[in-house]
Amino acid sequence: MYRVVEIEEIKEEAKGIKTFRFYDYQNVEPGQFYMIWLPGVDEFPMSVSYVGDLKGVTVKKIGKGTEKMHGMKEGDKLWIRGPYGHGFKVEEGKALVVGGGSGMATLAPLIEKLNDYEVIIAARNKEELLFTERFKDAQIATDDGSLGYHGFATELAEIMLEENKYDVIYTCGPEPMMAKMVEIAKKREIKIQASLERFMKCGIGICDSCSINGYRVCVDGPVFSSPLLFDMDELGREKRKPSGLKVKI
Amino acid sequence: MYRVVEIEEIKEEAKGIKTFRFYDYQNVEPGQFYMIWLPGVDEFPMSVSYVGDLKGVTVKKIGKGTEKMHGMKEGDKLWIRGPYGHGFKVEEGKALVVGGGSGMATLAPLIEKLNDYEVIIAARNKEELLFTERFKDAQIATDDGSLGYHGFATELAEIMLEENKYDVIYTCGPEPMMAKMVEIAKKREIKIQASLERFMKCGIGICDSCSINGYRVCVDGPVFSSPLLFDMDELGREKRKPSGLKVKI
Amino acid sequence: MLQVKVGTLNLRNPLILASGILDESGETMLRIAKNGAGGIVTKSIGMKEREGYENPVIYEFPEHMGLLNAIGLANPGIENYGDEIRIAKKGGVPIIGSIFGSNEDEFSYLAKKMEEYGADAIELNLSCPHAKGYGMEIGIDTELVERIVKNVKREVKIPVWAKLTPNTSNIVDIAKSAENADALVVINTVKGLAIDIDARMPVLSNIYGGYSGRCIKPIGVRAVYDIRREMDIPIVGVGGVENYRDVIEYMMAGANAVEIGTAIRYKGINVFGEIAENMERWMKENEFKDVEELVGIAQRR
Amino acid sequence: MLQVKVGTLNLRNPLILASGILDESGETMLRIAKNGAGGIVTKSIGMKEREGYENPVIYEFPEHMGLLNAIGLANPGIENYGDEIRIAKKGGVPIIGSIFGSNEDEFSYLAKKMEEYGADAIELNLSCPHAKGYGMEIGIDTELVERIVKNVKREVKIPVWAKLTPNTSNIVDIAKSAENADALVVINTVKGLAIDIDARMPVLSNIYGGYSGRCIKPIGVRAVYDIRREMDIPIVGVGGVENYRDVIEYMMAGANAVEIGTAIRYKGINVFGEIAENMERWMKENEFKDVEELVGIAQRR
Ligand SMILES: Cc1cc2nc3c(=O)[nH]c(=O)nc-3n(C[C@H](O)[C@H](O)[C@H](O)COP(=O)(O)OP(=O)(O)OC[C@H]3O[C@@H](n4cnc5c(N)ncnc54)[C@H](O)[C@@H]3O)c2cc1C
Ligand SMILES: Cc1cc2nc3c(=O)[nH]c(=O)nc-3n(C[C@H](O)[C@H](O)[C@H](O)COP(=O)(O)OP(=O)(O)OC[C@H]3O[C@@H](n4cnc5c(N)ncnc54)[C@H](O)[C@@H]3O)c2cc1C
Ligand SMILES: Cc1cc2nc3c(=O)[nH]c(=O)nc-3n(C[C@H](O)[C@H](O)[C@H](O)COP(=O)(O)O)c2cc1C
Ligand SMILES: Cc1cc2nc3c(=O)[nH]c(=O)nc-3n(C[C@H](O)[C@H](O)[C@H](O)COP(=O)(O)O)c2cc1C
Ligand code: FES
Ligand code: FES
Repeated sequence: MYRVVEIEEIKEEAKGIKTFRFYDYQNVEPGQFYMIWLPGVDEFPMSVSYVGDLKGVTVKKIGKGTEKMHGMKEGDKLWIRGPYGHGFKVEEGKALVVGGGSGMATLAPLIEKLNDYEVIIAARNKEELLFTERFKDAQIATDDGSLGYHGFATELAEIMLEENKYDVIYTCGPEPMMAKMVEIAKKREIKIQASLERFMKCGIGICDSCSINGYRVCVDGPVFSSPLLFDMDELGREKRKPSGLKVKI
Repeated sequence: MYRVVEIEEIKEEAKGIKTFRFYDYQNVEPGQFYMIWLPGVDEFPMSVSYVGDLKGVTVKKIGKGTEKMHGMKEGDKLWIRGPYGHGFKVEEGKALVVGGGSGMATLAPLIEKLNDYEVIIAARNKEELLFTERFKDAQIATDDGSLGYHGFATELAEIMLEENKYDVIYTCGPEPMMAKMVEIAKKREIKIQASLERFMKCGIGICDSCSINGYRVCVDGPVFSSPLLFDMDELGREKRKPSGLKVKI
Repeated sequence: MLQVKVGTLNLRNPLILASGILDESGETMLRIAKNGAGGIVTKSIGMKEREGYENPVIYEFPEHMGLLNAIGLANPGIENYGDEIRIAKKGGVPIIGSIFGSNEDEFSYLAKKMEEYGADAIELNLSCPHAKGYGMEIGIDTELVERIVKNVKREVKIPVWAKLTPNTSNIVDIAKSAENADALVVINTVKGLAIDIDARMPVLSNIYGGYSGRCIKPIGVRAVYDIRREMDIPIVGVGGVENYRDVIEYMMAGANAVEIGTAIRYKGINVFGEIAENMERWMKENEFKDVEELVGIAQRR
Repeated sequence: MLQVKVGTLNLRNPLILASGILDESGETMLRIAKNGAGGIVTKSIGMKEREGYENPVIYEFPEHMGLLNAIGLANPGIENYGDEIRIAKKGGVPIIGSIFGSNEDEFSYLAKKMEEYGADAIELNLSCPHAKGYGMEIGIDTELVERIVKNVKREVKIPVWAKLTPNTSNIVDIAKSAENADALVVINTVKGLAIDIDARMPVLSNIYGGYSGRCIKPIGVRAVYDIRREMDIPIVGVGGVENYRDVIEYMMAGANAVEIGTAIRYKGINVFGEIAENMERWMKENEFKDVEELVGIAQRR
C-alpha cells in the first residue's frame, strides 16, 4: 500500500540537490527512510531530511528516478511507503557529526535534536555543500578548497578529535568516508553511528538485496552503531549489485 | 475460527433438557446465540441461557447433534463461534414474558435483567417445564394440566392480559405459539419481541438459509420486534428446508 | 454517472450481488435490490432439490481475511424456483439466474426455465470448486465449456454469462472457449482447506471449500486483467470486493461491472449503496464523468 | 521432540527458510541458521547473473495480508555462488540449493554445481509464477517435470526436492509427475496482480507477481492435503506459515516440514526460534512426544 502525498514545496539546496516537502501523518525518526515510487519510472529509498508534520526528503540527482523527481513541481504527487528502518540513537555527551555530500540530508534532522555537538559539512566543492544555511555554525571542508578546510572531511575530523573530547560520532556520506570514520572511531575508542546505503528492493527486510555482512540495511539499519560497525568487513570494500553479485566498491 | 471451551458444569433441567456451562470471555446479550460445533458430528445454533462470565446453553435433545451433546461430560470440549445476532431490547414498563418448552432457555437471561414483569412458563407437561426453580414466582401452564394452568400458554397469556396492563411482551417457544402471541399483541396494540428459529448454516448473514420474509434470523434477528413481526406473513406458516425449499410449518 | 452496460444488459450501477450470497429467497433478493444493488445473481439452481452438505459448511478466517464455504449447491430445484424470481423482480433491477448442471442438456433446460420465469440473464456456474461432477470439474474442460455456452445461447434470447474458475493454470484458454457468451464472470472461489488443530480435522464437513473475500482479490484482479488483455468481451469481476477502491481496481483491470458476496458479512447489506456513494465522490474528485471510462485503463502492453 | 526427517535429510526442527527470502548472501543465511531455522533453502540460482525486474518488485497488501513480488529471479549466477554456500554451511543446518533453469540440461548442470559447493539437497524451482520461460511455465508441463526430476536425480547423490506451483487445476497430477523426487515442496506463490488506482497502473514493474503470506495458507494446506491423500512421498508445506498453529495445521494435513518466508516481514528473523518454542509447549499440553506423530492426522477418507 502506498500513500499518495502532494509536494508542497521544492527548494534547490545545492548543485543537483533539491528538497521536496510534503505532509505525512506518520511519525518519523531521523535516520529512517521512505520508499518513494514514481509510477512508471522507479522506486527508491530516501532518508527524511525534515521530520515534523511537513516532512522532507533531500534528493541528489544521479539517475533516471532522481532526475524525474528533480523535474517535478509543487502539487505533483509522490507515492510513498514507510518510514522504514532504525534511525539514530541520541547518545549522552558531546557529538561530532560528519556529513559528506548528500549524506547531510540524513544527518540534518538528527542535528536538530542534539544539544552539544559540532558539525562538519563536506563536499567536493563549494557548490555541492548541503545545508550550510540550515547549520550556520558548521565547519566546512571541500576537497578542492573552494570553501573552508581544504581536504577531506575525515582529515578535518581527525584534527577536531585531536583538539576536543567527543563522546560519539555520527556520520553519513560516501562509503569510503564512512569507512574511514569508523576506523578512526575504533582507533580512538569513540562510539560511532553511521547511516549506510545499499541497493534496496523491498525495503522491508525480506529480499536480502541490501545486506551487508548478514545485516539488512533496510531493517537492521540503515543506522548501525559500534561495535557492530567495527566488525563489518564489507564496509567500504564490497557491496552487492541488484543481481546479488558481490563487487568491490 | 472456533474457540475451544471446556464444559465446567452440566445440569439436567427437565426431561431431555440439559444446561452446559463454560467460560467464554465474550460479552453476550440475552437473545444472542452461539454456533456450537461438535467435530465430526454437527454444528448448530444455541441461545445463551446464562450471560455472565460462566456462560450457559440449555439444550433440548432432539437429533443427532443434541443427543451427542447430552452424552458429554464435564471437562469435554465444545467448539464455539459467536455470539451472533441481535438480542432482546429491554423496554420501559411492565413486561409479560411467555416461554414455551425450551424457549425458556432464551428468555431466562432476559428475565434476569427485567424489573417489572410476569413470566409464564409453559410446556406439554410438568416434566418438560424449564427453569421453574430459577423463576419461582412464574405462572405455570401445561397442555395436559399436570401442573398449573391447564391449557396453552397463549390462553393463560390472554387471561393475564385481560386482567393487567402490560407494556411489552417477550416470547420464545414453538412457532405456532409465538405466531399466536404476535397476533394477540397486534390485536391488543402491545409491543412484542420474539426470538425466532430457522435452519442455520452460516450464522453470519450470508447464506440466506435462515431468512423469513427477507430478514435473516441470524443477523437481523433472532429477536425481532413489532411492528416488523406484525408484517411477517411467513411466521407460523412457512419455513425453508436446508435446500431452500419453502414448506408449510 | 454509475450506469453501465454489460453487453446489452443495462445496470444502474456496476455493483451486482454475487451468486450464493443472500439470493436463495425472492424476498431477500428484493430487499437487496432496495438497498442499492445494480443487479442480482440468484443462488445457483440445479435440476433437483439438493440439501447441500452437512454443517459446518462455512468457516471464517480470522481478521476479516475471508471465508471458506462448501454449501454444496443446496437449492430447491428449478421447478420450485419460479416464485422466487418473480418476487425478486419487483426490485426493478436485473435478475440474473445462476444455474449449474452436469452436461449441456441440463444447462439448456435450466436456462430455458429461468428465461420463462422472467430472469434478465443467465449465469452459467462453470466453477464451483467443491461439488463432484459440477462446477469447476466442468469448467476446466474447455471443449465442454464451449459446447455448454453454445447450446445455452441457442436456447435462450436473454444474455448468457459464463462464470469461470481461477483454479487453473490458464484462465485465458477457458475464457476463449467461452467466447460465445455475452459476458465472462471471473472469478468463482479458490479451492482451499482449513484444519482445526484442536479438533485435528478439516473444519468443513466436505473437507474442501471455496475461498472467498478480501484475500482472493489479487487473484481475481489478475484473472480479469489477463482476460481483458486478450479479449474484448464484457467482463464481470468478482472476488474480494469490499469497498469503492476495490471496484475501481477491478474496472481499471478491465471489468465492466463487479459482483459482491463475502463483503456483506463485514459491511452488511448496505454495502452496495455505500460503495456507490463513495465511487461517485471519487469520480468527481478525479474528474471522471462516466464510470465506463475506467474500464481497462490500467492495462499496460 | 522437534527433529524431523524429510526423506533422508535430518532437520533439528521442521522450520525451513523458504527460497527467495533472506537467502541471497551466505552471511544472512548463517545468521538465520543461528536464529533457529531447521534448514535453509537458498535463493533460486540460475545459469547466468540476472538483475531481475526493476523496482517496484514488492507490494505489500494492507493489514499483514501478504505480499506480491516479482523479484524476477535476480541472482548472481551459479558460477558466483560457491562462497555463499560455504559461508551458509557454517550454521550447521542443512543448506538446500534452489535452482531454476529452462530445460533439463540446465537443471542438471546447476544441481551438480550446488552439490559440488556442498549443498545438502537440491530444490527444483518448477513454480515461480512471474518469469518468462522459467518456473511455473515449466512446472505445469507434467512430462517436462518428470524429465527434469529424473535427470537431476541421475546427476546428484544428494536429495532432490521439487517445488510445485498452485496455479493449476490439478496439483496432484503434477505431484505424480515429480514422484521420483525425494520430497515435494508445495506451494510456491500464487499468481496475482494489484493495481494502484491513484497511479492507474499495476504496482509491480512486471505487472504480475507472486502472492505470498497469510492469505495463501488455505491454498497451501489444501495442496498438501490433496497430495498426501494420494502419495506417500515426503512433503514440505509452504505458504503463509506465521505461527506454531500454522505449522501444526500443515503437518496435520500431511507435511513433514514447512518453509517460512513472508512471516519474516512481520515477525522478524526470530520467527523460527519462537515457533519452535511454542510448538514444544503445545505438544506437551497435547501429549505429543514426537512432532512426526502429527503428520497427516487430519486426513479423513
Ligand atoms: C537508506 C537510504 C537512504 C538514502 N537517502 C538518500 C537521500 O536522503 N538523498 C539522496 O539523494 N539519496 C539517498 N539515497 C540514495 C538514493 O536511493 C539513490 O540515489 C536513488 O535510488 C537513485 O535513483 P535513480 O533512479 O535516480 O538512479 P538509477 O538510475 O536507478 O541508479 C543510479 C544509482 O543509484 C543507486 N540506486 C538506484 N536505485 C537504488 C535503490 N533502489 N536503492 C539504493 N540505491 C539505488 C545505485 O547506486 C545506482 O547505481 C539513499 C539510499 C538509501 C539506501
Ligand atoms: C437462534 C436459535 C437459537 C436456538 N436456541 C436453542 C436453545 O437454546 N436450546 C435448544 O435446545 N435449541 C435451540 N435451538 C434449536 C437447535 O439449534 C436445534 O435443536 C439443533 O440444531 C438440533 O440439532 P441436532 O443435530 O440435534 O438435530 P438434527 O438431527 O440435525 O435435526 C433435527 C432438527 O433440529 C433442527 N436443526 C438442526 N440443525 C439445525 C440448524 N443448524 N439450525 C437450526 N435448526 C436446526 C431442525 O428443526 C431439524 O429438523 C435454536 C435454534 C436457533 C435457530
Ligand atoms: C457462501 C457462499 C456461497 C456461494 N455459492 C455460489 C453459488 O451457488 N454459485 C456460484 O456461482 N458462486 C457461489 N459462490 C461464489 C461467489 O459468487 C463469488 O464468486 C465468490 O464468493 C467471490 O466473491 P466474494 O469474495 O465477493 O465473496 C458462493 C460464495 C459463498 C461465500
Ligand atoms: C520476495 C520473495 C522472493 C521469492 N523468491 C523465490 C525464489 O527465488 N524461488 C522460489 O522457489 N520461491 C521464491 N519465493 C516463494 C517462497 O519461497 C514461498 O514459496 C512463498 O513465498 C510462500 O511462502 P510464504 O507465504 O511463507 O512466503 C519468493 C517469495 C518471496 C515473497
Ligand atoms: S531491501 Fe530487501 S532486505 Fe533490505
Ligand atoms: S444462517 Fe446463513 S444467513 Fe442466516
